[in-house]
Amino acid sequence: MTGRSRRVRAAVVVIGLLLTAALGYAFSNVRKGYAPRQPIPFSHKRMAGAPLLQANAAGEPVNVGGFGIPCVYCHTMPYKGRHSTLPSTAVCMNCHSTVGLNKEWVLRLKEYWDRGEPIPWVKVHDLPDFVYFDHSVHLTAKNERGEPKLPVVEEQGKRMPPCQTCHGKVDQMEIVSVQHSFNMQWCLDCHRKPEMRASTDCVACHR
Amino acid sequence: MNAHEPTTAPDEVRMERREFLRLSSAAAAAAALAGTACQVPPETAVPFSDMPENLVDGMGRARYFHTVLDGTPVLVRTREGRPILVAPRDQETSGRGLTVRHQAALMDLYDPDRATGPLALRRRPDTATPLSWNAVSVDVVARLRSSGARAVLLTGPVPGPAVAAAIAALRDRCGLRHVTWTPIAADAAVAAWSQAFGGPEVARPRLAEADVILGLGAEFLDDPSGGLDRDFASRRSPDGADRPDGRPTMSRFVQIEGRLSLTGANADARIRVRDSHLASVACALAHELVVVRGLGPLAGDAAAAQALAPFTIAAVAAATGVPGDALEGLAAELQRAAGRALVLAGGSASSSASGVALEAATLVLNATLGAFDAGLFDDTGATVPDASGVDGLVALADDLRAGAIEMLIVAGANPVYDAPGALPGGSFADALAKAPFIVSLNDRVDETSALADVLAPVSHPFESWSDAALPGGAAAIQQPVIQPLADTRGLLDLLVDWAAAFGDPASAAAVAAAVRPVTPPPAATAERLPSPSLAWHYLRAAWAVRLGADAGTPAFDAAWNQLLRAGSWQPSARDAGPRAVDPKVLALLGAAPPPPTAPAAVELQLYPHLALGDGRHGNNGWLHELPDPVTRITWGGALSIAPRRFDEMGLANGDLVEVDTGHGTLVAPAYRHAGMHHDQVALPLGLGRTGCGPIGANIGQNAFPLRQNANGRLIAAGLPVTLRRVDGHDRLAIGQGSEVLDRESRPLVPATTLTAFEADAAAGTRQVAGGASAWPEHPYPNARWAMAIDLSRCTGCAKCVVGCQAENNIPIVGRHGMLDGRPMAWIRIDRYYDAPPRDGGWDAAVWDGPLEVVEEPQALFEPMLCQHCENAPCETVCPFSATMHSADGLNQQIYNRCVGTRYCANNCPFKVRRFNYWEMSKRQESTFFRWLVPRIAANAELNTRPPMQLKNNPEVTVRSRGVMEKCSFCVQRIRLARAEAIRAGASPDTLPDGAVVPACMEACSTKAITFGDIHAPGSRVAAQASSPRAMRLLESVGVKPAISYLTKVRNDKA
Amino acid sequence: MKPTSSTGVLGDFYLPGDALAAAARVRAAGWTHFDMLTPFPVHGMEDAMGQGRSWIPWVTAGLALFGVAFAQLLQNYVMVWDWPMNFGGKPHAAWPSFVPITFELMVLCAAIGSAIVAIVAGKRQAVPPPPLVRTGATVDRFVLWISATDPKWQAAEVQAFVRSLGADDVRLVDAKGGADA
Amino acid sequence: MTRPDLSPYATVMDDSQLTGRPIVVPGAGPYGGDLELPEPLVTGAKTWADVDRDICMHAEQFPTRRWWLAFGVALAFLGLLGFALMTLFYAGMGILGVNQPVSWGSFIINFVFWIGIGHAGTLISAVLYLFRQQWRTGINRAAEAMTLFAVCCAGLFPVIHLGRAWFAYWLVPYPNARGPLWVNFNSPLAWDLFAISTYGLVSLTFWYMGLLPDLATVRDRATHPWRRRLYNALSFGWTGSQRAWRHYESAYMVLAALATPLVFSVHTIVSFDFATSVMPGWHTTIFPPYFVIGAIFSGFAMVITLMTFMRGYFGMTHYITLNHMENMAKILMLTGMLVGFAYCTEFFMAWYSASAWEGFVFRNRAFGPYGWAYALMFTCNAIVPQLFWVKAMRRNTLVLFVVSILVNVGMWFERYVIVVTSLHRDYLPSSWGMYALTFWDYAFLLGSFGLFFTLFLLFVRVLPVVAISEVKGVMDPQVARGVPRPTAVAATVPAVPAAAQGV
Repeated sequence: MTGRSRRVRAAVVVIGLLLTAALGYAFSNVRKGYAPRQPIPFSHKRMAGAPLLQANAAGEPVNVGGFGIPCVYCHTMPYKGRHSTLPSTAVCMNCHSTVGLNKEWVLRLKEYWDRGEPIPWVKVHDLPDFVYFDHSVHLTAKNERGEPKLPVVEEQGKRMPPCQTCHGKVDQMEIVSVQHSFNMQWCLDCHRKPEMRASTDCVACHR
Repeated sequence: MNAHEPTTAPDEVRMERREFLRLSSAAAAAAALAGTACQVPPETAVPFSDMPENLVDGMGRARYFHTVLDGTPVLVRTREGRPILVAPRDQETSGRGLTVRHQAALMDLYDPDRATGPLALRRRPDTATPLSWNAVSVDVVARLRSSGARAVLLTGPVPGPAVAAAIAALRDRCGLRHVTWTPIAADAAVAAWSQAFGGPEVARPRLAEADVILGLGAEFLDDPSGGLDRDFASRRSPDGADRPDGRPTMSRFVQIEGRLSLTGANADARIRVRDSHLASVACALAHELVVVRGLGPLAGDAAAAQALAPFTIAAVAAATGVPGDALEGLAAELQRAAGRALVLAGGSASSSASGVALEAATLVLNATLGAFDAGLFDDTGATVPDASGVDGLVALADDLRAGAIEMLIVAGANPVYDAPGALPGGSFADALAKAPFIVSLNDRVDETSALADVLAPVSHPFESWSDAALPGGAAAIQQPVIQPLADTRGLLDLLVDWAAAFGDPASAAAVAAAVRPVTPPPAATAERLPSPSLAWHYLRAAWAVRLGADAGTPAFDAAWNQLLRAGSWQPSARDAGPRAVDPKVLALLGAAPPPPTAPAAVELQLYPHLALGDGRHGNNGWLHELPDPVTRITWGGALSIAPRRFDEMGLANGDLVEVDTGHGTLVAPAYRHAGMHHDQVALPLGLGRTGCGPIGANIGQNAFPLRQNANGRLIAAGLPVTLRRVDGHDRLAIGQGSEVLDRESRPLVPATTLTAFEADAAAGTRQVAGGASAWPEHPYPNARWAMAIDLSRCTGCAKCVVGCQAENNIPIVGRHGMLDGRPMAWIRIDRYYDAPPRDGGWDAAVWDGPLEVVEEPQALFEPMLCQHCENAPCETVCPFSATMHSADGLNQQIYNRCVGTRYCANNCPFKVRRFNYWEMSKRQESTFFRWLVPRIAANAELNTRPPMQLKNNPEVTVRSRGVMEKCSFCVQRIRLARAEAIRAGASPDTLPDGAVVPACMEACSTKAITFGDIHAPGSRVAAQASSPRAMRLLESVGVKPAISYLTKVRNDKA
Repeated sequence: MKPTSSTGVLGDFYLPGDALAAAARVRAAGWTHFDMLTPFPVHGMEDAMGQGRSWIPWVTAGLALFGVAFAQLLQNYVMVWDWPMNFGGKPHAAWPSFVPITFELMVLCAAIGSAIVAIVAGKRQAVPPPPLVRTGATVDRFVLWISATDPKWQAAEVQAFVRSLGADDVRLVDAKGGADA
Repeated sequence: MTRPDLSPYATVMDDSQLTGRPIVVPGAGPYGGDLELPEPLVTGAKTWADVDRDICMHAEQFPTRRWWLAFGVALAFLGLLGFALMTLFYAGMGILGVNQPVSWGSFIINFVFWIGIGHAGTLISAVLYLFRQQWRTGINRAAEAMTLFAVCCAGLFPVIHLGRAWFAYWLVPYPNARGPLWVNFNSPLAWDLFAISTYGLVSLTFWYMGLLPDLATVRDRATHPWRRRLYNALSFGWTGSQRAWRHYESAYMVLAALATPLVFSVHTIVSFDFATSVMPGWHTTIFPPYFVIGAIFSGFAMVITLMTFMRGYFGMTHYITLNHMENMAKILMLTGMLVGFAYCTEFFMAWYSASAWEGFVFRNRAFGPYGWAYALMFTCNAIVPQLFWVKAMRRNTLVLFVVSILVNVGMWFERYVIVVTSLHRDYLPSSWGMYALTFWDYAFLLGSFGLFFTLFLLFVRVLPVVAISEVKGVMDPQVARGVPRPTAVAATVPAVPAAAQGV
């Protein structure tokens, strides 16, 4: 066997292994980084992000950051129900019936509202149908000391619900994307922590 | 974009747009990349445009509503506006109970074969064209106006006071004639009670108070709509552990009947007497008690002595073949229990020619035994049974033929299907053809609607407002639990709408209130649209009187809302004074015919199918697929023949036999029915529909035409028939393998007699012990779920089966699926006939139905579901780790991991695992394979047609093909209870007893099923599991089930 | 012609006994880079050629031990350490359940490994093999091969020596595979 | 010592002259008595070169019409299998006869049947090799090929009998993103995966090891350069070097020694599928030996079927002689009696255990609704092979052929009896039921035969069907030698020097 063919063979093997690894990675992390296009390019950064005042040309302070709307203003149910729920259009219209009517996307929102049509948002964090995830138990579960198992995030003096643990810093995202692999391994990484004392029974999620 | 908006966007917007485009293209690229890596297709999440205020808390949670269905108050669980379960109310005191038809009502609601809107049928359903409701109403009102008294409204039993009032208003205003037609009526009881007490009200027996119950063909367990099964079971407590007072109490129930009914199968003793002899036997007991033993108020009454004279025990015994000493013993037992004994009739046997005499003799017996004086009958629970005879229908047919009817409105009646075949002058269908104009208000193009000109489909009760009368003058509101799925209207809405057109003030007020615009109506709809809440306004006005407050006042609103939350309204208690039997009732005894002279004659009993009843819900797959608790036949019925006669005729189950009543014949598959009287055969009613839709069409035979019209009564029992074997075979889809169990060889059902039980509380639970385990046990530090099933309380009614089917999204497999041996039900009621072991041999097991066992069978019912064994054999053998034990003792089955080796099903000693042999939840489209494998299309028709999917419980995964499934102990309810505990800040591992109620336990009206955590404080299931009556099956195999069966104790103390 | 590793002399025998005797004499004559190509294994040949027993069984034993260890580690890791689950009430380390797979993996590793090692060992000899010429050794000849790499190599001398052993059709072959008699 | 007169060898030209008894050479014994020589394993006075030609011929010439005919029939059945597979994957398990109590049906029966068939090849190769049964050389190659193809057929069924066969790979314990969620090593099906794949791979290795020298033979006979290159690559450049033979023989012996317990383990583990369950009729310790002996039995029957076929179709009578057939008949009879003994033992144990469940199952087996299957099984497997007490029957190829077919019918029904009768009436009489094959069950059974014969016919077209080098080794060199010269050369070769010995 010549050295050249040896190298070719070695290259084939290495490429094969890499391909396998890449495929394996792709399959295991199909959800991570998923950032679908939405019917309205709602910016969480603008709406939920921290305010940032800057002077405009006229020297007036203008908020170029976000409006700091808390998550649960729109996603109302995480502490009470299984779903965190998407806001109905009416929630958007609380402000946007008067605000931002010079913006194209707000007008599109208003069109939906006027037609009485719901907005067909594309699910970003989309678990398979056979997974029964309950937001409320994750947010309200307490450890032996009576503290929430998922810690409250303290940021800029504000106590934020621990949404970030799974969803990442949505308030800094222009377009929401999936920050974690959201596969079973990732769920179990937390459930298996001794201090979580969470169930690793199959029926905890599958039934 | 509006014209006055700036056409050039400000910088900021353009920046945003550029940013967005950049990011969205990146996102698209990412999505495409992810797509190549098998990303599931994007799913949309559609929120409300404007969420209704009351749903803010309700997303993803079940909401419960009280309503009423077929005269029984029910609790309906809904999710996101869809009813997904029908359950009994917590403490049902209305004197009504659920039947399997209530449990299965979802399948009627989501029946894809209901009409989706008004149709112009013109008696040619194949060329039907849609109509608008406006056109229908205009047409009907115009015709009502012109026809006057020549218009007829033919209804089934009137469901409630509001509908009755609306019909009355219509009748009064336009002269409409109202005819009711009840296919299966309790006319004999009404006749006897009217004669005895001067009124048609039939008091409700207090089974819970009676120590001895004698059933004369009684069928109160076959039809539990009267709620008598609860009362009966409350007295089946040999150890008293489940009673508040803790005192053991066992009633004794003796049944005399010709066909082994579910009621008879639960009797402590049973005497076989053919239907036409029942009245004689009842009279013989009356003779013995009144004349011979001089008991009761009629003792010494000359008229009584004369009326009862022919019925000496000796004479009756000679004529009927019943052993005289058995009757004497029974009479003595009744005498001993006088004041504590009840005699019940009212079953199918009461529809025999001598049925009135039977009911009368029953009254005489009850009076003699002092049942009325002792308060064993409850007038606060009295009902007026539906008893409209056949006369109204006969007169209607005559008028139709005579051309005296211009317009016929049919609402909730289907006489073309269920009228007797031999009306004077021809069949009812022929008479209908003479009617110039027929409007059908039935919900589909059924047998009668097919002959109509217009079909104006009414909504399902779950879709419309109405009310219903309950026993004892109580009433309940029927409130809709879902918007109409199609363009249908409630019956009350229609009647009020039409009555308003004729100026009925109450109706007109309702219409006025309904059309008062709340919001401006859309301009596009020009026609007058009565609001769907028309009936609501009418009902509120009507109920304002009953609730004693003016409609529209806040007090009324509060009372009304309270009523909706409670579900029913109870009048102030009426005085239930003792009744005195009018001796005039003795005259009815004379109607008892002399015992037939030809002893070889065979007589036919037509009995309502246990699941399907009178066949109204003929397209309900759950009801068809429910095995009859006694015969275990699904998807059809059979001619029940006594075992000895069956063997003499050389038949096998399914061989075709022709029944000839003299004026009608019917060919049906034969069935070897244990416990039948030798000279009696029986056929179920309610089958053989042709117009109900493809699910139930042509399943079984329609036996209604065999009934005979005799003096206004429909005779459905004691019909003399001749049997003839004909060529052919029609396989019976029997949902059980062998039916005889020799408990000595196979100790699978704990059962004993009261005598033995009192001597030894563990009697009947003996089995071979298992060996020691090689392994240590797994610890269960927290909750450990378990179940106890009290076989003494279980009547085998099978409501748990349907409740489970609804809760757990279990598909229907159809007749072909049952014949293939692939049932899907997670819980089944095994019915065995108890057999003594055979002598000798190394295999003495008895299983093949020997005559000595099945002629006088002792039935045992055993609900069989996943036993959640501690050492589950199924778990060990699954290579994919798709089934294993949870930390709280559940045998988990994970569908998304299951690959379908079916090894677990093989290795399950209880055979409770169910495999999805077909795709049941999705339609498969390939034309070629649908042709090649016709069952693909058949299964799709049974399970996948919209809107059937709406019945699915979102808490339970819908299984795909190739996946094993089984009872999960309703793990979804356990997990919801745990989630509730976590939200409330409590520990999910220590739920209080009773926090979790699985669907079967919820459906069980006799409280035979107890479920809970055996580690919970005060756990009822732990107490039951440690009772000496408890038996865990197959101890010798060492599987250690989590389900304990409590001994069935048969009261043998005469 | 310059001897290369593929150069050597071939000589045919017609009976296994002759080949055995010839091999013994070649070895006795002090040749080391020689081989005998035979259509079937000749009993006693490794003795005649002075090769001794094959060491393959030791390889087999080692691979078998590896198989056992791998199977035990795999099963215990999966069932006991990584995610212990309760299957039918059995303990996590239900050792009888691990026996079949342990045995199978032992056989698998030992058998496949031994076969591969044997084939590779057969190919990688200290003695360079003859070039692929139609030696007849796969038909009915027992062919003696003396490689040019042998320290005693002298082409003409070798051929004479081989003829002296009674070999027929003695020929010199070179790297091109051509026979040069 | 003088060489015995071997002329009787030369007279044995074909089958009809074989007697199945030793050739007696009067007075040729070392002390003047009669010398009993075994009859030759190869008849027809073949030389080694003849062997090459006779055997390689089939792989070299254009296929005969008869081959095409057989291949066409086999392909048709293979097509049926493909069609049935498409239907199965589209429609689901429902097309088969499996149902509620009998959740395993024809697929598992076929699986056990084919695995059983697959036992004879490796058994012949390994066990008979270890026992120095030289007659194995005539049949071992085809028998091993049969093993492989039978294992292919067998391996197909457990996969397609899964409800969701596309997830079958989850059975492999590979690291994954589900936790990782592994497999359950308690399950006999997990053991099966390892047992069958090990058996398949080891059998393949064993077979391929045996093929190496023969592939070189085919290479050396090849005329086309590409064919030569192909077979050279396949034979890993085999030269026949003694230095390669040395390791080869050692490895072959090791493989035989490993394959022998493997053969026994595989069907033992397959029997665990049943024996570790709790079903009466399955849960029995007799199953491992019972299954193994049944497998050998059915495997030998299939070998007899195929060898009859090869003798008739491919004219292999000189290599697969009546003596071979008779030997196999003897094994068939022996294993048949052992199987019959197992059947009787089962009944004894059912009675002796005094377990009501067990007793019922066995009574039901023999006298219940599937009594016909039991009778068929017992007749074909335990009674029919008794014919072979008569030597004439053992040497009658027609009888052998018919009996071998009957035995395999009987062995298929043995698995039918085991799988179906135990399941259809188990503990709870309420869940008893019946089982019947559907059209699709038959399609898969016949289709698996199509797959088997397609593979086998392809095998006889491209590879030497008899182990050439091994056959050569058992032929008398004096008869088979390449050049018909007297042994003078050998005689003139001086004796081996003592110094070269004993090293």
